[in-house]
Amino acid sequence: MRISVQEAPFDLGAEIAGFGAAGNAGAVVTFSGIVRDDTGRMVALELEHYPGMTEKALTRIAEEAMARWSLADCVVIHRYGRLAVGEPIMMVATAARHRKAAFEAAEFLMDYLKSRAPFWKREIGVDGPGDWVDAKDTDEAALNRW
Amino acid sequence: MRISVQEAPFDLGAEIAGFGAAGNAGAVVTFSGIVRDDTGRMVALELEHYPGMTEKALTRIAEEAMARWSLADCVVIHRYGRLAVGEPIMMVATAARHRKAAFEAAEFLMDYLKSRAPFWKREIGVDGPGDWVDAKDTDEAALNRW
Amino acid sequence: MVEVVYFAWLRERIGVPRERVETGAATVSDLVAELSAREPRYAAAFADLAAVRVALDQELSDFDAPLAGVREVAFFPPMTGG
Amino acid sequence: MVEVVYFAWLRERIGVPRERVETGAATVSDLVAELSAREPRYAAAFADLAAVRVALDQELSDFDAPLAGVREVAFFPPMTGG
Repeated sequence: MRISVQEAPFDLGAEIAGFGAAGNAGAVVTFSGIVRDDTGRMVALELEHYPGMTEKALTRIAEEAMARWSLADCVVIHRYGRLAVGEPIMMVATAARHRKAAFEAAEFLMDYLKSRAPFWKREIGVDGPGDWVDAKDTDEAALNRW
Repeated sequence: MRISVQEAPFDLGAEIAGFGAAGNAGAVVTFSGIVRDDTGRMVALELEHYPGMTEKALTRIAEEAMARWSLADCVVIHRYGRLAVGEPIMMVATAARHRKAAFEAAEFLMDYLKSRAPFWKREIGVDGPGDWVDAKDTDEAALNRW
Repeated sequence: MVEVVYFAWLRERIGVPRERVETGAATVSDLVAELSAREPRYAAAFADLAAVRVALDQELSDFDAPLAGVREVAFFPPMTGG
Repeated sequence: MVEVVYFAWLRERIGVPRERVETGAATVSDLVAELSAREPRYAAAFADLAAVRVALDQELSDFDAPLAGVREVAFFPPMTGG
């Protein structure tokens, strides 16, 4: 299991090279989130987080996924700072014996990350800092299925 | 959209570098399947396929996923030949605006690949070629949800 | 004349990966019956048709399908991709 | 004495990322009331508590929670990770 909260980019391919091999995993799922511009006027996102609490929250969520789906391995990497449109923000990876567990665990990690990890995003537009991104009701609702 | 049926290994990280950027995707999901040894006596899988039909079947499945989940992009790579325990067999990747579509499309691709792409696997054990892997009823049943 | 191809354990039981077959069979079932009557290795391969799938010109099909105009018939076990 | 930290628009409205607060507040709600009474910038930041979350010593908590023994109180908007 590996948790990282970092400003630097990550290399998804390198993160999952040989991933889960020790646990005889047959299935690896990854999710990566990318800065998207829906308005055509955004140049970046500024991500703020709560050092200390972030690592604790991510560790707890990852440990729950490891136990609940008997994962062979699990990675959660989340960036902060200024991230340009098109840049990867974060990734999760799960390794399990079968595909169903790997998919479910990755979706669980994402749903919890969205609403329970202390990150906040602000849009940086062509004219400078803009609005803080509001939490979505649908993200909170997504937790109910677990 | 990219479909490949190949004997050579693939590089998952390279396959999804910049993936979906043109379509303003915010979510990328990948699945990779790895040769697993559940018996402790298997050294490899031998994968046979139906050249021509395989490419057609994968293309059709990928096109359906692209349309149904409005994907920004989609990759399906499946290997054949002799693959040692621990080696990646295949990968799919999906890029969509939101995570739900990217996850669903990847699961759809996997469910169809399992039962509708003309591949057959034989276990190669420490003592030589063993049994052909039977199709699972659960894989056929998994198609019903789509 | 039709090209018949076999995969996995069907190929092994029949002993060849592909062959050209002179046939007037109207349907896939008729072709299977013709081949099974020809030699024991075919009868053995086609003994349990619930475990056999068929594709006509590389499209999944079924045993009732007509063979008129078909160039390639493939027989194989249920697929196990992924 | 308790360390109070603010994030995102709460930090901006209050104007500091963290501060040490001398308080005898029994609960988070009491602390919010104390701060809001102190200066308009606090009252503005805490005007809509439905949009504010609280963590005590880096664990998510709620406004009824007691402050006894707590070293760090954090106020922030609903989280938007991922």
